[in-house]
Amino acid sequence: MDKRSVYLDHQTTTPVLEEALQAMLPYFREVYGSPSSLHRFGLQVREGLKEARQKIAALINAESEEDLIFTSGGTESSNLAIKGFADANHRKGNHIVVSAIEHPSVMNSIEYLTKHGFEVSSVPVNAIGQINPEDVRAAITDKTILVCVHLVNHDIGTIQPVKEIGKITAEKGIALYCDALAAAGWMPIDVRDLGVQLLSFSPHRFYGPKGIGVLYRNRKARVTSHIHGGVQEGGRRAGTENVPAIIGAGVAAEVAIKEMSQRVEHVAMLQKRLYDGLWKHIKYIKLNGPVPGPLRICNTLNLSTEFIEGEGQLLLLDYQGIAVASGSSCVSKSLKVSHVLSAIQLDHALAQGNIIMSLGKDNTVEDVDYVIETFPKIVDKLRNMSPMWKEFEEGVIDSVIAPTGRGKSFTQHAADISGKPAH
Amino acid sequence: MDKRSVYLDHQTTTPVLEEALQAMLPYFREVYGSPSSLHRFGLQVREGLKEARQKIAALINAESEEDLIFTSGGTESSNLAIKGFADANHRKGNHIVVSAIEHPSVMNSIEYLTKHGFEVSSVPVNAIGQINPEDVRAAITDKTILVCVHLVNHDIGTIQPVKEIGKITAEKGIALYCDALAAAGWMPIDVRDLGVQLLSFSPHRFYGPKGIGVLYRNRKARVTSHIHGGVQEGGRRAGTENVPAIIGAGVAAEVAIKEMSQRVEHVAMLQKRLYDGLWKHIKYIKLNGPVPGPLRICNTLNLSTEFIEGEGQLLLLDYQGIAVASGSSCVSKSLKVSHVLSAIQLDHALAQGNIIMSLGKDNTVEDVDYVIETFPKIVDKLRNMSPMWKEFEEGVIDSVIAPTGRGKSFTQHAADISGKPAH
Amino acid sequence: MKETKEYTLYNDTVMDHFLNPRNMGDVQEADGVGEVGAAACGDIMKISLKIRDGKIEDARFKTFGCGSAIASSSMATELIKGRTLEEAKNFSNQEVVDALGGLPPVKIHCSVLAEEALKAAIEDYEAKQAKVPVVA
Amino acid sequence: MKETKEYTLYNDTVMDHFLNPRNMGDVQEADGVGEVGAAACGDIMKISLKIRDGKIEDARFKTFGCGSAIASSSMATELIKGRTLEEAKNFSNQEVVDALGGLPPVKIHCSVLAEEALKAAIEDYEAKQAKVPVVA
Ligand SMILES: Cc1ncc(COP(=O)(O)O)c(C=O)c1O
Ligand SMILES: Cc1ncc(COP(=O)(O)O)c(C=O)c1O
Repeated sequence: MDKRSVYLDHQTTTPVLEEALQAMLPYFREVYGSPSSLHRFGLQVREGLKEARQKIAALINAESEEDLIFTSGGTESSNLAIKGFADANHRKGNHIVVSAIEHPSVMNSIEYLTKHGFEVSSVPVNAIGQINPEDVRAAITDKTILVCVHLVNHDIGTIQPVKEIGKITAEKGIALYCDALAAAGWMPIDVRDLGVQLLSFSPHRFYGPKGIGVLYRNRKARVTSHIHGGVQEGGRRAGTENVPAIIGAGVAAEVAIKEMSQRVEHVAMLQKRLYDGLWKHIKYIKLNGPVPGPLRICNTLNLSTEFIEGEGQLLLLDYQGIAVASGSSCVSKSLKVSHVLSAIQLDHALAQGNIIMSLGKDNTVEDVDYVIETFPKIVDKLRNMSPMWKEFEEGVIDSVIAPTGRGKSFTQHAADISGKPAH
Repeated sequence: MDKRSVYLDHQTTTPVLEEALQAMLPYFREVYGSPSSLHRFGLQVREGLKEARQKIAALINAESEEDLIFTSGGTESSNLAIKGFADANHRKGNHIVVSAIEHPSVMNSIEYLTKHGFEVSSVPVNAIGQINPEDVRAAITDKTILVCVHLVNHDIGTIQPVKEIGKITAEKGIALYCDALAAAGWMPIDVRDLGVQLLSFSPHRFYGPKGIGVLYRNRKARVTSHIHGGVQEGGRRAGTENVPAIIGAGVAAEVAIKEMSQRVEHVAMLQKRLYDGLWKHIKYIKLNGPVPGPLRICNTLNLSTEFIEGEGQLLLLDYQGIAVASGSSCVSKSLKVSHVLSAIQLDHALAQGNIIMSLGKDNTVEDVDYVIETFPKIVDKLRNMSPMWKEFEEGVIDSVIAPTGRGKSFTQHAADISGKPAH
Repeated sequence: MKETKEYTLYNDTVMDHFLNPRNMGDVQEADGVGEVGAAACGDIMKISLKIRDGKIEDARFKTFGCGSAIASSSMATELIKGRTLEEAKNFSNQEVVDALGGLPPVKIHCSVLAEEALKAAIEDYEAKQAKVPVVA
Repeated sequence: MKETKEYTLYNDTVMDHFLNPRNMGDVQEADGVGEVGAAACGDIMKISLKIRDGKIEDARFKTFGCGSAIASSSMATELIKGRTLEEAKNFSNQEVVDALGGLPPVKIHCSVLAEEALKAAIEDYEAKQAKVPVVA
């Protein structure tokens, strides 16, 4: 196989940096002790972990590396932030405010709490997936103890006005938890400037290893441990530490800081090129989320191509060596349209034709040009196979993206022939 | 430094097998996709994980690899087994039976439940740390939903009569959870033969990587997920999988099966040699737990040396290149004597002089002989520094291990001079 | 890891029918056309038939849907060509699943959709026949 | 990782006093002996003193306890030798901590034990003095 291989799924996961892997290696077979041990096998590990902790703290400008809790990943971090905070603070109130487009790890943690006496208010987003800080203010009641707003949406790339929301929560004396998984490593983050008390991120999203997540938690926010056992992580997260992963995460954070501006610049350039190229060559295609620029994270594009469905696009792209995601990869097994696309009120037909292309530091202009050359052919092939395309051309159904005024909507048509309304 | 380096802390953690590390390596930078992804980067990972899952299932003779849930470690597995099972079955009853000497991850998970309406009965152990199955039977009430008994104690090495207990729970129609962390890889385990519904273990204890734990859960035992998010692990454990660690765990399990009898034989031989050698050269030393043989796991010795304290022994051993643990390493930061040693009613003075030496497959006869040569000198040095030793020789205090009939007990003496009873 | 292996979401037969669909298109001057949609996932499938002497002479499909939907319609049209209408009425999605060498559990409904589209096309044909007087 | 570094639980000064304790033993025909125990961890420390002309001429210790307890008693005896009784009565554990270049927070009580043992030894001396008529 000498096809070009273009990985465009960096918002799902990234390869580990060579430097990070090299730093991890001795911790598997040489420095393999547990940091709880008092002998040199353990002590040597402690020292490595402390350094890693400092590097990771620097990535988000935390006051102290003691404010970081290492978990097993972004999901556990969301769970600990939300359930741990709710547990520790339930005497103060039982209401949580959350944006409508958070990741399932946030949504489902909150849903769990609603089964245990908590109430939740969901804040809507506008058509490009942005939260209005005033809507957050309006949702806060005197029972509110926590606001949950992510920094960047994982599906559509919208950067949220967290700092403005932080001012509101500070004013009200409420804690703010920010899921920064889709942001960390791809834009500068300063927890003090943002005014968040809790913030989570996951090194495998910026060239660190899997199996490790971080929860920043400043002294003002108490969280109750939810994995019980020994006194690791200062008693806040029990269990033998995933030492090599923490070491690798430290290196990934260090390199991310050093290369941040250059990575962002490179990836943003590719993002713009990809956007321009695809829109030039494909008709009836829609960008979900903001246009490339200050409101969008630099590395991702979420697109809906009309009259065809997403999985087919993904498989044909994969066949041509291009790896992309469709909808929210986390929910792809459930056949459901991502709640993010529903929240931006994307037409059902467009939600089905959804593809996410997320760029990384190692992608090249050639990669992008290859995608620009390949994707239109795939779209043609699938449209050619799609009954909707011909029906559109014949005026039976209309386009959502560029309405012609002829025909009924796709959604109406689907409902007509299936006998049930599309969901 | 050309001192001999002897790692005798295998019950805390082990180095990763070279084969396991080699198998893991491609998953960091080449096959780095997420198994949820539909493109080949993800699909290739899926295939690797499936193989690993099968190998790990084979280690405990699980009915199906689908009965395994991967977690972040032994602690999370204990938490999921206990809290997840309690959550899913609380309608059936609110009573749990647990042995008195379980690991803190079990104890503290159950303690958490007692704050949420559960009641717990603790089953005592005899002087060598063994549970009497009839005590378990006696503790079961009509509210009991779960019995928690580990297979091997992590501190004193006692093998528990889990199969006998499994017959009782089967008879009563109650689930049995077995924490097999201190056993897996060091003795054959057959979940079907044991009659357990839930069993946990952690590959880093048998030459696999850290950052991964396993919970076996058969179809009869429902557990509610307690890390909420995406649909990974069949919806039972959310979060991007720690792919390289699972791959490494698969290899570690495969090799453990293959080399089991040879490892056990080698390590048991060293254990016997170490036991004989130390007891020959040191007076007033006590083995905690059963003598080497069928009631003791092959790889560990827990000893209390009278008139001296444990940390000093550990530090001097470390200075001589010998890495050991003291008390329960997980609680060493809390200054408290391990609850395991309390449960076997070890004299307080002996509990303080506690050291755990746990052997591994790479230890040699020379290693053991070096320890036999070195440890008596360390004991002498510390006894020479200890006021208790001279006071013993002068007949002021008496030995607990070999009473002479002269003097008061150490505990009494300590209480006299500190003005408070020793705890 | 097998270095030489291609990692694909579906088995080789499904992938082949997805990448190289048989009978894709519309039968010209079709005798029966069925278009159905699946509420579960929003897929839409259209099958058009040419019927001669009570037999399916030609069958073509168009599908808006995932890889297994496309493969299912490709396989279904392939299977039914040459069958009598009576045989075709007894056609079951399981035949598609079997001929494809299996589908993932969440994708079985794609094969059902193919069955439904075929039956809708036959119904359409029969409805038309009922209206048009048979030319002896 | 620094290949050449020795990884130790305590800093170099503490380790040095633990590995090579100064003044370990019992003063022969001591003028004052103090033995104290810490309820928190069970450590026991004994300090014996030789006192001449209101000054501590010699001080020795024996300790049953962890590394920092041993180092604390070693350092404490080293610090107080040559001091007057009045000075020694004002001795504080902080001096031990500082001279050792710090102790982990959970181990500060070891230095307190050393202070207590010293003061117990001085009390013992003074109690004995009160009984024995001073030979002018
Ligand atoms: C018996 C037992 N169970 C559970 C655990 C917790 O395992 P981990 O620290 O790998 O999470 C340990 C660890 O010491 C253990 O010995
Ligand atoms: C925004 C966001 N939060 C949380 C998570 C969960 O992270 P992980 O799967 O690494 O546990 C994800 C993963 O997709 C995410 O995108």
